[in-house]
Amino acid sequence: MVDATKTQPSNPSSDTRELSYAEALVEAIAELMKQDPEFLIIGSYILGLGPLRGLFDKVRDEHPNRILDPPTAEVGFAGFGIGAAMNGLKVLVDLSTASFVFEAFPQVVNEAPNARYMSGGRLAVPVVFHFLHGLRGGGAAQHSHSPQAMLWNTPGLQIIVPSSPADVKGLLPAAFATGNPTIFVDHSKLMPVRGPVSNSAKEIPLGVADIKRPGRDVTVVATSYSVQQAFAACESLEAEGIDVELVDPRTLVPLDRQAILDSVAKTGRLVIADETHRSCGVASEIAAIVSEEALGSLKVPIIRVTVPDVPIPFSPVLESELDPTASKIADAVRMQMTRKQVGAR
Amino acid sequence: MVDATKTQPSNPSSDTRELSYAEALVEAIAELMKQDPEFLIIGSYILGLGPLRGLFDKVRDEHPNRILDPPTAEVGFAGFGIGAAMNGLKVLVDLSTASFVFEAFPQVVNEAPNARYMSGGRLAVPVVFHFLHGLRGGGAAQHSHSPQAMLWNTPGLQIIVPSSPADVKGLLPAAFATGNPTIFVDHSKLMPVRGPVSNSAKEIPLGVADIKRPGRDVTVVATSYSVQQAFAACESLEAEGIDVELVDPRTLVPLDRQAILDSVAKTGRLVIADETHRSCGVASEIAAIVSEEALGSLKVPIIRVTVPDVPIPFSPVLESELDPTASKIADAVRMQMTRKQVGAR
Amino acid sequence: MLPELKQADLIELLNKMLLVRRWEERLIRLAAEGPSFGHYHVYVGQETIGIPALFALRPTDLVFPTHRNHGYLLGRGADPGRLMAEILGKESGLNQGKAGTLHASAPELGIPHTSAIVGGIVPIAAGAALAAQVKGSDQVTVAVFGDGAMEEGATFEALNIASLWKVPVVFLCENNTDEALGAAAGGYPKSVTAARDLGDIARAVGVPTLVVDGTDAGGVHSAMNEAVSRARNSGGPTFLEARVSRWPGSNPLWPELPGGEMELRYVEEPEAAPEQLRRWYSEKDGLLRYLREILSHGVMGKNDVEELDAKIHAQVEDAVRFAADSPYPPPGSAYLDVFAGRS
Amino acid sequence: MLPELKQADLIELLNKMLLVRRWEERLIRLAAEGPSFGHYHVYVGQETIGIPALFALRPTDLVFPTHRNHGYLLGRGADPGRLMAEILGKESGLNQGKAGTLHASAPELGIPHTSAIVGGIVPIAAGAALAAQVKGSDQVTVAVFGDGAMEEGATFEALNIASLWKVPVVFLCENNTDEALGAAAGGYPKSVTAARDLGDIARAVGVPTLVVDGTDAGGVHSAMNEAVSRARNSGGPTFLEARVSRWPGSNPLWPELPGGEMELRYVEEPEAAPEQLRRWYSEKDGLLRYLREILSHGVMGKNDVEELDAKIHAQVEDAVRFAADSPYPPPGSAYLDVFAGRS
Ligand SMILES: Cc1ncc(C[n+]2csc(CCOP(=O)(O)OP(=O)(O)O)c2C)c(N)n1
Ligand SMILES: Cc1ncc(C[n+]2csc(CCOP(=O)(O)OP(=O)(O)O)c2C)c(N)n1
Ligand SMILES: [Mg+2]
Ligand SMILES: [Mg+2]
Repeated sequence: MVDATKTQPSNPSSDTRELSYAEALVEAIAELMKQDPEFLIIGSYILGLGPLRGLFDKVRDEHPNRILDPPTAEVGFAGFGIGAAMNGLKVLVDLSTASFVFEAFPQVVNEAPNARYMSGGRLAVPVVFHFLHGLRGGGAAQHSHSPQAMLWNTPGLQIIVPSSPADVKGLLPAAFATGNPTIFVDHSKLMPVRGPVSNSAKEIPLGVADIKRPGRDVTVVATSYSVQQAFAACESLEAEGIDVELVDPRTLVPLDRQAILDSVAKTGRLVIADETHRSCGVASEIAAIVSEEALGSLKVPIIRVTVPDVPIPFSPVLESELDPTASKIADAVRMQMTRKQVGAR
Repeated sequence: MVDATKTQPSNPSSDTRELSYAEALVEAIAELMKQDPEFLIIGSYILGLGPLRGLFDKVRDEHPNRILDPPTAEVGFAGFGIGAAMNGLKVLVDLSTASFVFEAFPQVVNEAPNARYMSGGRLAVPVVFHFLHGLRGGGAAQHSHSPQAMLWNTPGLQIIVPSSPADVKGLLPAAFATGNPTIFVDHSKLMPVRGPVSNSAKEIPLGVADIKRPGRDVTVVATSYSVQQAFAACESLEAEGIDVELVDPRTLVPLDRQAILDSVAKTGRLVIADETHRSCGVASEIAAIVSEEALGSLKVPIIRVTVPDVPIPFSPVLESELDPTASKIADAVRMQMTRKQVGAR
Repeated sequence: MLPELKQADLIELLNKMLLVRRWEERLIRLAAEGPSFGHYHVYVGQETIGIPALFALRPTDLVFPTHRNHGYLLGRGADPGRLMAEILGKESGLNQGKAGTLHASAPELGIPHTSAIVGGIVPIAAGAALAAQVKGSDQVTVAVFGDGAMEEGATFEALNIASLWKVPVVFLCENNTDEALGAAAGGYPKSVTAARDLGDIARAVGVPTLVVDGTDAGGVHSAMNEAVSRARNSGGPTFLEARVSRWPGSNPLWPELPGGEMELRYVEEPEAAPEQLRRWYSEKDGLLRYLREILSHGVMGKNDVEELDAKIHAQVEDAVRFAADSPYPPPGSAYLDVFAGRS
Repeated sequence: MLPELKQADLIELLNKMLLVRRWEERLIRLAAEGPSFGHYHVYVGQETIGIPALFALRPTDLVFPTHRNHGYLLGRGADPGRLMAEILGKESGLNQGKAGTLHASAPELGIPHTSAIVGGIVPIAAGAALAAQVKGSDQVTVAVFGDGAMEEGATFEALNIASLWKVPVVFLCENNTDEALGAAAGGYPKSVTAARDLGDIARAVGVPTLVVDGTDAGGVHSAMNEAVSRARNSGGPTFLEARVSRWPGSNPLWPELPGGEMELRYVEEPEAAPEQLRRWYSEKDGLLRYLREILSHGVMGKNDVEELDAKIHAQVEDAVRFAADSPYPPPGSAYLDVFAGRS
């Protein structure tokens, strides 16, 4: 696991403070609540079960009437969120652990994303579904899901996958500004990660990738917590003289295809690191796009570093066997550097 | 749309009869019911809403006590099917339209596929979930889903996507023979498709692709009804002198990767035709596999012919705009033949 | 009984109900002629639920229906031609052909969304009501759904949450299962619930209930008034069940028009109807019952009714012509309207 | 009251309940020591539900529990060491470390599957009961779940289907919400349902109900006997609600051991317990109540109980040692057991 307390270098300036991811997320929510009296939250395990969860209490105390604790009834309260959004509120629906989005699937994949389209463009549905995805340590098979790939297979949903305090702070308001139904994906291991957040900065536009680290030799595309893992990998690789370009799309829908293609055009080598399961996962789609649009740039075959097609086991040794860790990402990058080039065929 | 009444050539012999897909499916079910007194069916819209639906009445009449009509309560009756399978029955759970699998998602993706694994290999769950996927004509946004890609992102589920009467007849018993939870995907447009079915043939092993048409120039990988669309494309292309190899994996899990890789090694050109939505769809995974394992074989970039990332509109002109039809497949193949080769870079 | 409404309103009620009936009958003929517009559901035999119910609402109130939505759209004033065009997938349709019968909606008329997923609309409607509560408005929302929705867990969850949060919603359950022929006749099995009374489910989670004969326009209207005023006055949700027999033409999986259109003379002589519909026209058809009440109370004369019917027939023919003559949308429009601000 | 059982069984009941208590107390200490084994839930304060309920079953009957499953596994005879090892993710665990606390199961002991998804186990258990019905066996299945599961639509659906098909299942609802501190204390909010009585939900779909004080081992046992015999004799499902207060140590999101282990002297002098537990030990703890009943009826003497407790303490220490000493599974075993017949 990555050293969570370590700050990510990202052009710190006098205008910035250093915050944890959890703090930045809470700030973003608090500002939205304050700006807009018609902003509603349904569900309130937004920071997960970890030690930082108490940070949210302040928001809860300030707006007791606009934070509703629903019953354990996900399809019901997700639907409430959609209906409230159709009737003019901005609604953040927190599903807590990502795995519980399955309970809400009929609403999340078959109502929210279709409503605007079916109406012929007449109806806005400004609802954001929030959850914590991935390997959290001991979540085992039923509480460790990363459903963002499945949701990417559902047209009509924006999908946001921040990886840093600055990104979560800037992307949450941007999601609401579009008025479109959105999946906002956090990871409990991101919560303690610290980094600079600008005081003045506003929204980060959706669909603009962030080059988390420019590099020459190999492109690593990573999302969510895998960006942190990739970052750690970059550092050890740097010592070996391998210069990685780390591309963080930040949003899957809309996707900044050009940033990925440009980077691959430069490096000719692509590793994709992601915590969705391998088959039809996030990495599959990125690999498919590159194989359609930039085949000629690829010097060596793509490598996906993902969670294998295996349910998540409980035991820590088994869980970490499946984890796309920094060291697995580093190994994949090394392999990209040593492989025979395809052009030489 | 493909001429459904046309027979697919597939080594007919004296030992074969010609059946419609619907007839073959009903025969397969009838045989399973007869062979095993502990075979149970929950839900009975197996043939969909089309004119052939009456074919199922015979089975229903013969086994009134082993075909249960549940309430409109998909997560409930899917769970019943799982529990009954855990307690020793073989269970076919029919969810009718694929879109209704979302209602059952908590059971289908978070119970059935995990149970065996979480038990440490002690528990078998011989349940098969059946539904009709895809563009059925007027199903619009809420009744036209093809969830097999999402389900492929869920480890622990076998996924079967037959495209012909012979395949459906041979694959259904094979699914039950494994004892593993399975998604059995039909398409309402397949129901009237006719083809030879062997009298003596038994099961078709899972994980063995069928080369529906051998060819030299371009590999087309297609599944389910898209195989029929691709077949129609092959015929028009043949007249133009383009010789397509049509590979039908028949099962996504397990997947016959080798058959795909071998074909691509031979042709160097790959078109993937499929009715799941584009992003993180079935075609994405196949493209990703090839870009990892057979990059060197590819002479030109892969082309995916899929349903774009747009909800399915009602209007027939709009629906067919999104349909991966025979003519779109043919266009993609033609493009593969005219593109500049990557090797020439 | 007749709703407690002014004469003009009683006439307008009939106008709307007859429009729904004639429009749906024509739709079934259209479907028989082809080309297919997919699986669809008609509102024949339930007009005396939806139309009087709408009369208990203000224009600013919201209604969220299901797959059986035509009556509500027409009732709220959607153009019959544009609704027909929608069902045929034409560009001039209410939703430019993107919705079809299953999803047609009219946000501008207070019908923001139709869900064709059984149980799907119930939490959404209740959530819209929650929004009114948060905004401090006195708007009321109506969730309309069939008895089948009472089998779905989503409906149960929505009832519970609505009860806990006391949102201003009316759960209008149209129970059309009396005498349903069920799967044996090639249709959906009839309501499959172990509840003896659907209201028991709502009452279990503290939602007060009302039940009415759905063929009694006056009864529906007054029960709806009660439910709406409870919601409007911060009294929370009500579950209102309106019971009707299923119209024989709706029983099969695909609607049929057995014995042709309803004839006005069935008002007085239901025996004149074709055999298989005789009982239905004499005892079960709410619209005929309303016509009988209108006539016996002298709200309208026989001639007035005949004139109205002729006018509506003409209106429906105009609608069909409009729809038939309308062009299909340009194929490229399939890609529009996925997201706001982007195509 | 004491269950109507032979003396040896009454002693065995105590043995099991005390084992659960001591084992869970030890688990909490283990969690505090680290390393973390993830989020977990203990059965302290509910022993007098699960253990007497299991005594109403035959060994061939099935039990399907939830995330709060330790009591059922130990109660059905799972090896305390192997369960502990499972929770620590060791190879010698009941499920080779694949399950952990949330999913530990023992198919060979009639606990085929545990679901940690609220409401998830209810339809599955009822489906297992359906299988017994189809096979013509007289096996009974018990679905065990918390009050929270009554908020999930899946549970409602399962109740309805079980009622329609009259499957031989007992829905055992462990309502531990009395006096729950709720979200304010950093835990889950207490049961959020508008139902005044959870049984109303079951009765709404025709499932007969029973309710008992969950601290009354005898009451639980006899209610369970009634429910099981209805199921065994083709009488269909029963909803049995057992009510207890939540053990203060279970209230927070992560279990705690406030004031240390339960001491046997609290049987006679609950005032000796630390302040925050005094009321619980004097009025709410079913296990202490059972101990008091055992002693006052002379089933066992004070010395016998102390000896038993010492024996159990030793057994638990053995379990911890076994678990601690067991190796982790080989990493490669992560890939096994996904599918039958394939790795
Ligand atoms: C979740 C879901 N399951 C199944 C269906 C298929 N279906 C369409 S209409 C219908 C019957 C609905 O009955 P009811 O709610 O009583 O409405 P009615 O058609 O009688 O007005 C069913 C089961 C569906 N649309 N959605
Ligand atoms: C579908 C789902 N939603 C939310 C959760 C998170 N969760 C875990 S335990 C719990 C409370 C369950 O309460 P109850 O069913 O009464 O069981 P108890 O823990 O009180 O025994 C919740 C909400 C979950 N596991 N599954
Ligand atoms: Mg109905
Ligand atoms: Mg509880």
